Amino acid sequence: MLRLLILFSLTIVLWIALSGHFDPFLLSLGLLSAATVTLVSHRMGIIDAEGQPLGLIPGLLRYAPWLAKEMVRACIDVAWRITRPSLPIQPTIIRVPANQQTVPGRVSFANSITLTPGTISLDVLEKEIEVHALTTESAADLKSGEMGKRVEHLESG
Amino acid sequence: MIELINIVLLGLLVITALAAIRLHDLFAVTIMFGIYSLLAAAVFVVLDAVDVAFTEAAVGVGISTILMLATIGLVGRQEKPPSHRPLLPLVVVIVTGAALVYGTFDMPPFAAPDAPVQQHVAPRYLEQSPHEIGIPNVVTAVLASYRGYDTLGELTVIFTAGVGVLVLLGFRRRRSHMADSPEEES
Amino acid sequence: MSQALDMLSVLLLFFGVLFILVGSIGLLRMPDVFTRMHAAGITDTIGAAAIILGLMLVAGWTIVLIKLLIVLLFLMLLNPTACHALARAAVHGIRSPWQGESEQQQ
Amino acid sequence: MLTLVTIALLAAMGMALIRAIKGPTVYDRILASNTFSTKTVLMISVLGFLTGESEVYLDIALMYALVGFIVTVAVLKVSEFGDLGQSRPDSGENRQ
Repeated sequence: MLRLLILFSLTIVLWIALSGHFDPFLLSLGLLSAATVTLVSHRMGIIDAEGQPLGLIPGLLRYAPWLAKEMVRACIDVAWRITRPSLPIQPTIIRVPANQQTVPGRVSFANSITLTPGTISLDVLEKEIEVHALTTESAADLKSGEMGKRVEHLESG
Repeated sequence: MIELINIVLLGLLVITALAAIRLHDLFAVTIMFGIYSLLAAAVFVVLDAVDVAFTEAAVGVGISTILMLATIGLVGRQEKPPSHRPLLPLVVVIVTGAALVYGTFDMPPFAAPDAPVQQHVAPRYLEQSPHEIGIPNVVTAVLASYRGYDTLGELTVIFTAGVGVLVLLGFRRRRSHMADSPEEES
Repeated sequence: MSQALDMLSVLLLFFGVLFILVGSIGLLRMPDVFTRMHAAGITDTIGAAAIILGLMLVAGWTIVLIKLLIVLLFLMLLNPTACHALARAAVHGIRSPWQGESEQQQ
Repeated sequence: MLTLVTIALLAAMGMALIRAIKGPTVYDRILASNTFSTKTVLMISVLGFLTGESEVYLDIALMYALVGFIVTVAVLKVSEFGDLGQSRPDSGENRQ
């Protein structure tokens, strides 16, 4: 029930943010569409802990700046390699341990790996993530496990 | 500046269309059509036809790509070699296209304020609809209120067409699937 | 203050353009689909984020800012997901990623 | 500056189109169409600022971001399973 309410208020906030009109007639239309979306999602059975990982949000706010910094660093590295005439890349496939407890935690880890240029998560296994790395340096960077630790930290809140 | 963007976008559009004709893997052709729709919608945005771009986004990129993919799931990925020379269709297409281009010579220039279509009911819709209907978007006001019955008929046609397409794509498939794996009926 | 914001926005837009162009060049130069994915990743993450952040600085405190924020959020959530789905499908479909000139099969 | 961004985005779209035409595998084409949709989203946003109507234009950009993702996933599904999984609700598991 609480999750239904959260979804309902989120859709209303989204509707207002996208329309910017506060006319009573238009607002009632917005309420109607938000209610329809909530009802349909309820019938589809997609409102659960996986769809609304509320516990992750405070951790995410602390994690995002670090991720952004990493992304910019890795991005400059990859961009430099692309513009070299000799194309200095050594693609490798490695397996990184993923010790996250919950499914949303593992998903955030895999998505962080993909968001960072130079590494792409190929397959998410039970306790490991298969990663395609553009260079041996980026592979070694990921192997050091700092990102994994930070995501575990994010999970514990 | 806008002209330059238009020319480049239309050039890319032509290249995409030619590539879609040259490719024989139907799967790749579907992807090219997706790109084509994206480009077409960008052209609509440049022309300031925002609502058309919306429709193109939903129908052109979304639904029609998915319908084509569902069709590929039914008919297979490879194009059949054509059974006859495409000479007659080519002539028909060129003649029709030439006639259409000839027709545009008599049209008023793009966005001309004194064109007949801008003089008739358009000023009233533009000026009065925010008070009369209370919906900020004029296009929506015209479609949903001034021409409500027209839109209702249109929606009926589209709904029927959609049901027909779904029957063609989904119904036969399900029956054949059930036929060769009866244990899934439980 | 607004002068500084303008400067920052031009800077962000410039870096966005740079990364988008480099990513597109990489898309053409890289040897196989996985390495191309890395190049496309530059365009889709940093390039898009820099351009949208630059536009946000131009927009000021209006509804446009919120919409840009939502666009940025969706791009950041959907692009890695699409990229991962593509990588997974490609692993199943191709099997042997390019591992350097010496081991190349064809 | 916005003009420069638009021109750069057009050039990048052209390069993605070359990759989509050249292939060689179907995954290259999907990748190209995916980055193409990202570039279209960016271009529509920038065009909104060029013409000063960014409020309406950004709605379209938002829609493209979502539709592009849906199409990419649908294309991948067909490329992996052969169809869109009609009449097979658990297609993710039973074809591994």
